[in-house]
Amino acid sequence: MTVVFSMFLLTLLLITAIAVVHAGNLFVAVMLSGIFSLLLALNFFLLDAADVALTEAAVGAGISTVLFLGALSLTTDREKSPSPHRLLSLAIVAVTTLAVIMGTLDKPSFGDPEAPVQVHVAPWYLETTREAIQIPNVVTAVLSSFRGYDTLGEVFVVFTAGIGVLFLIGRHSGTKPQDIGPPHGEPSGLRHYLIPRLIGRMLVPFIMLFGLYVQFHGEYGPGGGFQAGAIIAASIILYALLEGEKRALQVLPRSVLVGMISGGALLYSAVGVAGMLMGGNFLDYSVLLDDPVKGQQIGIILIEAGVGITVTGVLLSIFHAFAARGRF
Amino acid sequence: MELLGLYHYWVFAILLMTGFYAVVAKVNLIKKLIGLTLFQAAVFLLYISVGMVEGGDAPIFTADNADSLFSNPLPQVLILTAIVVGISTTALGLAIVVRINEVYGTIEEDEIQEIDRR
Amino acid sequence: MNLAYLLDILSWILMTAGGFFVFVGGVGALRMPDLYTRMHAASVTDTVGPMLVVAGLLLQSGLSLPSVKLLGILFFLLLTGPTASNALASAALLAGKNPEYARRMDEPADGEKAE
Amino acid sequence: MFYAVTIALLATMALALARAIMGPTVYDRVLAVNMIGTKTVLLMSVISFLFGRPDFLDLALVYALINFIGVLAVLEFFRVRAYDRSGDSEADGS
Repeated sequence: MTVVFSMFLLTLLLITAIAVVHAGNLFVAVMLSGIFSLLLALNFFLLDAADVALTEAAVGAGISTVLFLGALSLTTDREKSPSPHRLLSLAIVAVTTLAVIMGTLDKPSFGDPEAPVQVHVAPWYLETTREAIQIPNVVTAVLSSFRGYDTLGEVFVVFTAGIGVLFLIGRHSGTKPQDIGPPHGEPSGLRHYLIPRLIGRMLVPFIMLFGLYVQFHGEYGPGGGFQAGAIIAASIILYALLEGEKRALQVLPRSVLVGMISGGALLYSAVGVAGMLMGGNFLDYSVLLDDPVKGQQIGIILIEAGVGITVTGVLLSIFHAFAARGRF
Repeated sequence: MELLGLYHYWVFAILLMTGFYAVVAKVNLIKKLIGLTLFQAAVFLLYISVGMVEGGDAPIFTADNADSLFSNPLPQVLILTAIVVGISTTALGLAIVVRINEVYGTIEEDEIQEIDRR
Repeated sequence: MNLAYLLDILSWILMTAGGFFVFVGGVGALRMPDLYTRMHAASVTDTVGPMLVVAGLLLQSGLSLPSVKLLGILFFLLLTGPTASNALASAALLAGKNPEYARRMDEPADGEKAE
Repeated sequence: MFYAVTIALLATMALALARAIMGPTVYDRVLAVNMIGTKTVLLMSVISFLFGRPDFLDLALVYALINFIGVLAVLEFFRVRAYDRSGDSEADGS
């Protein structure tokens, strides 16, 4: 029965995707991709990937809509010219789709426990997590211990993207600072909307608390640094939407954000180097404490904290970069 | 039912190519970026579908699922990080689009090329 | 005929009723003639639906951490759903969309929407 | 019996999706997004009981908490655009 639900949701997902591409108005496309993200998270959830669904929820529900709308308010929401080579592209895409579908015919059937992917490293990860790390969430264990190098790389990609956005639109060249901000002395933010503002202000501490819960409960349930970073950033973005971007900058100034971006990545690397200094390999946490299992656990907590700090810093810096450009 | 076992992969294929169509055929830069996120989402879906085991459990141990079958944790790890990386790189793309709009005054690809040719 | 059995039946009744209200709201949101009437129909799925469904789930979970989370979910849904509707209605009204079917109703209903 | 609720929720999502695609105004689409958000929260709660893993309620809780941000962002977007274009700035889909 679950498979039928899953197929139904996938069909909805397809319809949404086609509607997104077909929509003539960019605002409509952004709204529909919000729906797309919700359906995608539900699909992940049905496919046993609770951690991934949580990440998609944390990123897709708040942050990506806010970023796209911020970009739209800085550019335009109308798509002018129709595509010039529509039929040609459509033909190419149709042929390629058929080719990809042809390719899938050779794949092992969906959910087959004997498929080649399932028999290679996954059983080893499950077994070793139980013995050597002893935390319930295997995804967190693989993320931060077995594949620590990989995650370090991802953190640096996020770091680089954040720095790139700051370089591109972080400083407002051309316009003077006093030109930024709402016209006619209108305070920014949704101050005039009393009800949303009151309710939103009530929500901010809860979201932040929940973000911290996700951060530190990541070893036991779905969660971890990536999700927590996105949720905490979402709480501050909510505050910025309600009270204006400047008030949010007073809470967390740009200098602190830049410190967070680099500090988290540094914390992660420092844990790796500490392992080296204490006689192990880079990112080998077993040597951090006398008991190797405890060492692994403390290492995971530390690097998850580093990931969380960097992700929060990057997402907030990106938001502020877009917000400071316009009057968003 | 035998053929329907591949439905997830077909959805992946169509989704992938929907995103691809938006990237190649649409002229608007933001629309291209939205197409790119669709493309990304299709890849995410493929990985998670591949890692799913029929009748398996999410790979989080609890007191009472010690000897049940688990889905593959590895694709989940890869995709989990890829989602956050994806939003960061999309933001980078949007930042480039915003800069292009400031310099050229348009975000339509053909108009930008028109201005460049002058 | 023990208590657990009764609770189970009650829980199914509540959840099915919740599902019914949600579905009715969905049909209304599709079939109603203009934005404000559609919003009216959709609000059923934001309030009564979650209340009944979550109440049914609460009877399933009993006294445990999940039931605390369920109560949290219900609390936040009831808090944000109507607020979002209010924000949306006020945005639509500010943009100059007047309720087409308002004149047939009493005046206070119209005033409420402008809030 | 969780199935009955799940089917009702999925059907409602399909209806809301139809509303989102049909429009006709942008506000209808925002309304539909909001509806699907609520349905997602409920569906995740029900499915986590269906799977017998009530600890996955965290996911539903995240959506219950931060779906609101999207609507507020839309409101802010409309407000900003109302300043930019003094005339009738109502964008229309299709």
